[in-house]
Amino acid sequence: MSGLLIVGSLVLLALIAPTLSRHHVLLDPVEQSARGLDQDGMPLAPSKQFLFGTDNLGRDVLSRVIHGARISLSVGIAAMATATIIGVTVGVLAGYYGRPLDTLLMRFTEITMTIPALLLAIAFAGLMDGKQVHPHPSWLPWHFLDVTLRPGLGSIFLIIGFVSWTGIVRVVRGQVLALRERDFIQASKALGSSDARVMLRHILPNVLPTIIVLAAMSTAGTILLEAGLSYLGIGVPPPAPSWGSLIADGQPYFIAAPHIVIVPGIAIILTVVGFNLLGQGLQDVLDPFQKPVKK
Amino acid sequence: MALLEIKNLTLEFGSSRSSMRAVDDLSLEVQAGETVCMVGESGCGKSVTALSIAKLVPTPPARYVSGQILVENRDVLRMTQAELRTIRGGVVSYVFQEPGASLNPVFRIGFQIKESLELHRPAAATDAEVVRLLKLVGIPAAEYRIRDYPHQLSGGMQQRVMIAMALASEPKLLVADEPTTALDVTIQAQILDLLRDLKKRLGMSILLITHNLGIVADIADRVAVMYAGQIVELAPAHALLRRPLHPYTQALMRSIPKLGSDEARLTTIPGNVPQLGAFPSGCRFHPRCSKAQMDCSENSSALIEVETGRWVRCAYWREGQG
Amino acid sequence: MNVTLTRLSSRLLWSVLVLLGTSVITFFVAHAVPADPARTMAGAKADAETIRRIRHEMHFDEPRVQQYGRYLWGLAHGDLGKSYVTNQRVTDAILTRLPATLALSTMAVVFWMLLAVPVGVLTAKFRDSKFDRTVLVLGTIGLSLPAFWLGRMLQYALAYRAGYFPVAGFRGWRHLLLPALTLVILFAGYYARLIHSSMVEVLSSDYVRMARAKGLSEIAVLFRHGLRNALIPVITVLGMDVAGLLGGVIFTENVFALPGIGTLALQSVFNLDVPIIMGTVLFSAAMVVAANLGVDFLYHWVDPRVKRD
Amino acid sequence: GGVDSVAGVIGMRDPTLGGTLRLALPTDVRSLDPAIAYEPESWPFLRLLYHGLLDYDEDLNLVPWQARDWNISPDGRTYTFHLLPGVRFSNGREVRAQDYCFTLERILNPKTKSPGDGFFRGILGAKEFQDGKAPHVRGLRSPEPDTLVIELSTPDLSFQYMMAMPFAFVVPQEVVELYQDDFAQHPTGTGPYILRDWRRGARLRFGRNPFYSGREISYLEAIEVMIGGDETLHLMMFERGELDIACITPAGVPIPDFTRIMRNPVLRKGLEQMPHSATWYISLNTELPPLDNANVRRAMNYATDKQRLIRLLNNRGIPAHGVLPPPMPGFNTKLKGYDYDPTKARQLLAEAGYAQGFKTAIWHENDLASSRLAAAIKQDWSQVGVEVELRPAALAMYLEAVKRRTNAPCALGPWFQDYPDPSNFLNVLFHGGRIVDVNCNNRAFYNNAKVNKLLDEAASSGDIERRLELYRQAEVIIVEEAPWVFLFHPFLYKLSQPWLRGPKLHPIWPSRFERMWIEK
Amino acid sequence: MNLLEVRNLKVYFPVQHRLFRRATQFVRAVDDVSFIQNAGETLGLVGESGCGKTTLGRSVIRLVEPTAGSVLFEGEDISRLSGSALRARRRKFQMIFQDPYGSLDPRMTVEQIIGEAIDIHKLARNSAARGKRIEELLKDVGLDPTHAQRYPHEFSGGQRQRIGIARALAVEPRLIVCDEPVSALDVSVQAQIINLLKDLQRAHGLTYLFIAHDLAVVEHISERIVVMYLGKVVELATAKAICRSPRHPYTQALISAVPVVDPDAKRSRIFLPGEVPSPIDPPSGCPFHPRCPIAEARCKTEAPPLRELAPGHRVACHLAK
Ligand SMILES: Nc1ncnc2c1ncn2[C@@H]1O[C@H](COP(=O)(O)OP(=O)(O)OP(=O)(O)O)[C@@H](O)[C@H]1O
Ligand SMILES: Nc1ncnc2c1ncn2[C@@H]1O[C@H](COP(=O)(O)OP(=O)(O)OP(=O)(O)O)[C@@H](O)[C@H]1O
Ligand SMILES: [Mg+2]
Ligand SMILES: [Mg+2]
Repeated sequence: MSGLLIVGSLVLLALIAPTLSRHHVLLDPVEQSARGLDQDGMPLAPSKQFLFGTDNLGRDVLSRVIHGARISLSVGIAAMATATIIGVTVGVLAGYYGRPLDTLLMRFTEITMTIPALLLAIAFAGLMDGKQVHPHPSWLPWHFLDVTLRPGLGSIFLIIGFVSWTGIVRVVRGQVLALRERDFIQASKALGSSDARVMLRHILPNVLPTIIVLAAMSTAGTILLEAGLSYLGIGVPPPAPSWGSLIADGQPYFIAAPHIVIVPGIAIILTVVGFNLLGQGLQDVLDPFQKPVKK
Repeated sequence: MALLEIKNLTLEFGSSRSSMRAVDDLSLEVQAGETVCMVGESGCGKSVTALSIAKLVPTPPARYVSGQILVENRDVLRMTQAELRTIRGGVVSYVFQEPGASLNPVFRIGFQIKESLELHRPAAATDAEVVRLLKLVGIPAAEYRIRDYPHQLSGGMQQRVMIAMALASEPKLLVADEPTTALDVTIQAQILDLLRDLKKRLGMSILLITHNLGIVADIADRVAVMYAGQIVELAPAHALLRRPLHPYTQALMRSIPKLGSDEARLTTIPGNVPQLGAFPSGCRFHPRCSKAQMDCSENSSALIEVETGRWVRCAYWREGQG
Repeated sequence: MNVTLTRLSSRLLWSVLVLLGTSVITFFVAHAVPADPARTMAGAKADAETIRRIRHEMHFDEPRVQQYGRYLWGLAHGDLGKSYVTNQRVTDAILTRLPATLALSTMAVVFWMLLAVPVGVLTAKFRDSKFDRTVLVLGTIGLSLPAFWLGRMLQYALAYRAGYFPVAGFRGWRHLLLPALTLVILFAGYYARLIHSSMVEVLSSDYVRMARAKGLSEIAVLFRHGLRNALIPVITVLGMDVAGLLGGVIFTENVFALPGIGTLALQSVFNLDVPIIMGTVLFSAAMVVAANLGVDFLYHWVDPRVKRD
Repeated sequence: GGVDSVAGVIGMRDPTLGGTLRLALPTDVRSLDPAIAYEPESWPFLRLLYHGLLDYDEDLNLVPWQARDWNISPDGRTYTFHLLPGVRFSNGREVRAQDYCFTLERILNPKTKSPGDGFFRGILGAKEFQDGKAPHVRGLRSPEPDTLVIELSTPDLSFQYMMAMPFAFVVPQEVVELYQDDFAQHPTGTGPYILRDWRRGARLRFGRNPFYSGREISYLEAIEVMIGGDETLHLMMFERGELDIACITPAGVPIPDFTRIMRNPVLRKGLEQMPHSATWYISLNTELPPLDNANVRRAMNYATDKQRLIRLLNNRGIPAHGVLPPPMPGFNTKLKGYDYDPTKARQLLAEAGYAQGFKTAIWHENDLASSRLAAAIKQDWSQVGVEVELRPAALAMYLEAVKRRTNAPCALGPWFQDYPDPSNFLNVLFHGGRIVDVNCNNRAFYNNAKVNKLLDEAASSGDIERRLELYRQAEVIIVEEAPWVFLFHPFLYKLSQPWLRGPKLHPIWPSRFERMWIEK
Repeated sequence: MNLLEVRNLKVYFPVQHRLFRRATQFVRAVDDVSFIQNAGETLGLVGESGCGKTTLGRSVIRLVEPTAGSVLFEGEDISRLSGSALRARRRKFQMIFQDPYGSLDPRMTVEQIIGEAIDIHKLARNSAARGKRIEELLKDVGLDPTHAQRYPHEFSGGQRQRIGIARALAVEPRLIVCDEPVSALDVSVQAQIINLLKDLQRAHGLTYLFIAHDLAVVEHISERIVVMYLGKVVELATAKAICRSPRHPYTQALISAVPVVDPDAKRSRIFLPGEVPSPIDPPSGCPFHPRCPIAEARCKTEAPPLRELAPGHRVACHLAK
């Protein structure tokens, strides 16, 4: 399980990053050090002092990449969670109830699939602009429920989650369709189980391995998507060092100072490979159990 | 000289460290023109043995540990890929249990039969020959059927196509692995009739695998009863069904309900079929055997010829015999 | 035949509904963005008076629903409108961008399938061998690469530094090689994997055993009897991916400055050029819908079982 | 005159005819219709296709172009132009003064949706025409076929500059009416080139105009523009010899590669530089506390290390002490502005009652330069206790946010001149009378009665020197009141291949492709 | 008293789903089937593959919605019930499935599987009672109660079928539909399960609707047998009558085709030409006529009614005597 190893150590690194900075093992990821730029305002190449060099504002690339793990991983995982929750709910309902709900939900999924993440991201970023949302009837004085929408991490993972769930639906629905016909579901119905019980006690546990695998894989996808959005300038707002925004900031420099782009790029690849391997590993671990034993 | 001679075949699955012996020291002969049946419960190694004849068991995961499989006196297990291809289809043809799964769904049946012809009788690879074969196995309107895809045929028809395909290469030995298990009784009867008829007309040998003793009674010349990777009894069919000698064969025959009989209760064999790799020591049947003696758990008995042509793997076969 | 026709018409009807739904959501999402298309038209420096006049001219001061109705009316007459920014007809805008995207997608798909098919089949045949594991790792890395990053790296190393390829632009097929290579690296491993797992299943099927039992050579067994069946599940994924590519290869086109649908879509979003946004989204939605239909028909062709039911 | 301009050309040998100029643009030009195109990127291409009555010489003086001569009435309200004879459109028809009337009226016509109508609203009767109350603009007349008379509603000396803007480039009525909305696809003008091929979003090709009859000779056979890709990409193509000019944006060379090019002797030879008529600033919304307090605004100015900002841009600019950029007439060398002095800033904040600092947000466009500057400013301000939230946004949303009243506290950005007159900065950006609730160019929402009065007076003054003096006075007050953080004036750059020759950089017309040639 | 009465039951499955139109083609899986079953009786159900046995069995216990007709259970028409009323009734009728591998949730322990039945109908007062009941049930079906925490895949096929039986028994049903409960099992295990089912019937007074394609098995366990062909009942009589003196030509062919172990038995097989026709487009008249060795002209047009030829012996054939 090399995937687990990679992901585990990355998570660990992300968790201890602030501590490392506090103890000056790492530099401050947002400090624009005056020594971090040369006379002409150019970033420094890797050296003893700055192991991976500095970025265009004279910030230590190593610290930014390690601190970036916090953001990229949390965006990736939070978005994955959002996507998984929506995807699994829709997939299970569509698969279990079949037509006509299935048709309705699947068309809705198709529609969502065709709306570009980019547009949603931009629209969300705009909508998140300090608007107050009152998720309660206006005649109830429940102001503790009020949320002020702010651009930032929250909206990013919502967006990414919202565009990523469609892939999950297809797989989950397919599995549920197959499961629905299995005799143990019929048996449970014959015993008098309600639909909710069948879905929660039988369907869900049986698609769980698939969900876990999908979740690992889609975390990889969401991390890439965050990087992509940041690359296009609509990701995590600065100066928070997400990997995508590191590449975005650095990519004009990739002739002059390629290390700014290469280092976070490798971090992304490592993480995504990690999650993909984790997914594949999980598939191998969870799958044999899932397959009905050959007759 | 036997057409097929399996000598002390031993086959294992899994790595050499955690090996599971699926076939253990199995010897069997099939003479030209003879029908031999292999019976036994699920997982006892029938299919693996049958597939070994043309070395069709994938290695890995399987490993041939020892033994020889002589087809026309040549050892299949030592053949090159090219030599094997002449045996496969050329000498030994197969008919498998599930005709629906054994026909390639994306090719027309005519093409699939012709493919066989091209490999083994290139001169005869014509539509006319395909039609002849289909007619031979009793498919009506064969001229039109050759353009059908497998899914357009019913199970019984598919099985006939499989048989036609197997016959296309004019094999000397037809290996039929549970060819009727997936079919209805009425269709099953048709297929068995067909096999018997073909054997008579074409003079080939048949190795038929089944767990239905009724089929054995119907078609077999000789029977091999398998239990847990071993042959426990080998005898002419008539004799065996009349007077089974091995306790397992006896129990098996008793546990089958017979049409029109008045038994209130079936006799059962206690316990379960042992899992592959978890065979009991000594005689593999002893935990379930009603006649087991103290030493059955220690001494594995050999297959002994108790009468001419009758072999039994039980030291106490004589007990309880009338 | 009749059945196919009714099926087709019902599919088309659904497709139209999907496109309609897409258009509603896109329209309102695009308009939810807090920015004024009139200013996009007027430019950064125009004064309030100019913008007010443009708003009025363009009916931006009408209620949203009415604007959507106007859009639909045009749509029903085959008029997708004109770009707010360039005043180009949306249809023309898409059609002029299509060749680049089409050429790139075709080239990439052909190359990656040419690579993935043999690799997938052979890894399935030699499962768990060193070769198989290497391919798995390489494929995983391939699909883990951020497209824009990979594109930039290839561009830097192979075009800018080594000069093997033109750096960017679209003046001939040579300009497509590097972008196509980017896509091939991203996709080939994934497809090899897909074909691998589908092939593994096929190889354990009874009809492959039957093909071997007939005495067919291993090549014939793998590629004639195995591959065609193994490709059946791959078709769906491929269909969706091709649709996705045709809908715009945003990052790759962007990196290599290819004038394709992706760059058009990207720019339209940044410019809030609603007609083009709508156009490109509807186009890619149409691609998805068409791919679904195409996959259906391809299924029929590859898998005769589908024909009956 | 046109012939003079050749004197401004760098080059030792005689210009050679022929050759293709290869350029690249990040995004397609919006339009090739002079009434519509209002981006610095499309203007050089408009110049290829169209010409107008007036042009600038190398010293930013207005000179007749396709006019024989021109004069302004003493009251500064009536402009009279006499056209050069024999000037033809690319469809072969000769230009008449009536064409200019049509051209200007077209801009004012709401149907045209020209973003430049604001520049011409000063023409007599423009408002009535725009409101649909008059069929024609009263102030536009052509008493003779070669005479154009423009009457303004109030005296305005700066109107001459409008006539030099591309909006006023002449277009033929019959072609416009033929193609209407699609005129941009069929540009027809009096410039030396015609549009050969325009694959939107992909490429743009210009060829020679057979009917061109202007005074300047153009040498290039064709101009080919690749569309797409960013500056870095274009630089790479340039270095591989795929382009003749690296980037035709004012920045000329992407920031990250500037140093590298400066350090490379070969590339450096092709680099030209000159001060740009532009100012980078942060507008401080004077209607939002605590920025309504002038001391706070001054403190923000003191807290900003402009030198460092310039260094972040590879020293490609000079610090701004006021609003107007150096090439601008009326530039005040005596302005001191605000030097970097965080102590003073802290002190001023304390005086204003913000010793603990405060929270604010800076909106900026999410391009490289802005992001870099914003990040640096955020750090600077945090030194004096001001905590900044950065709000990067795509252009459309950035504009929406910063041009809306009481919305964005601070906004970072540049202002480029449209024409070399202080009114283009001061009136547009600081006149309290121009404050509107949305789409307000006065982003500081700065409203000072005294300044307003000075600006009004200057605008309608018919005397050049007096105008400039009034503008100077206004600027002094503005700097004192600090509705902006004055950042810096950038430089213009152009990086071209050694074989490319042509006129020097120009603050208003940085690229004049029609006068370039390729030396073989 | 009869426990179950099936009246004119029809189950049609739509073949083609069309968008806004009602489906036009149907698989007539069960087509106008009626029979009565007494409490404590085992009714066998045989017929060729695809003739609608499973569908009939499932629609009797409302796992499949009947298209028409009614199912009276203890005199109450359960085909009209829905929602919680139906769910409450469900404990009275249960099912044992053919595939012992697929009918147990692979992610539940034996205790959870059997416990679910108890929980749904709240049949145990507390967890101790629940545990005790599970233990009891496991013992009843001949399993080791200490295996309660194991997962299905840890058991052999026969043992799994026992778990399925225990689950069905947990709710103390009166009727159990056994859908080919032994077809997937080894010959030797088959006998164990059949004996178990018989023992349980005796102990709990159960009623079985026993579906199988092995006539010998059905004959062994049933009192009466229903023979189906293409969704229709063609013969209904006591097990003895069906096996010794079948009257319908199809039943006769079926009996003759059963392979007999006795090598000396004389064979007189009735050969049935052709294949089972599609239930989508069943032949007109008597559905069996295309394969029937004795068919006459009227068989092609006239559907034969189910006639009572002898007391309790009903046959749907014009020519049967
Ligand atoms: N590819 C394989 N890998 C591992 N074990 C296998 C494989 N193929 C067969 N076996 C095992 O070998 C043993 C013999 O299998 P075989 O298929 O010969 O049984 P069989 O007698 O034909 O049973 P059935 O009646 O179910 O067909 C079984 O226990 C089976 O689990
Ligand atoms: N859910 C369904 N949708 C459509 N058709 C169905 C469905 N279930 C069963 N059928 C069809 O109804 C017919 C009867 O099926 P059923 O499973 O009841 O037969 P059976 O007698 O149980 O067959 P077998 O012996 O193979 O189990 C078949 O043609 C089958 O294809
Ligand atoms: Mg087998
Ligand atoms: Mg069934």
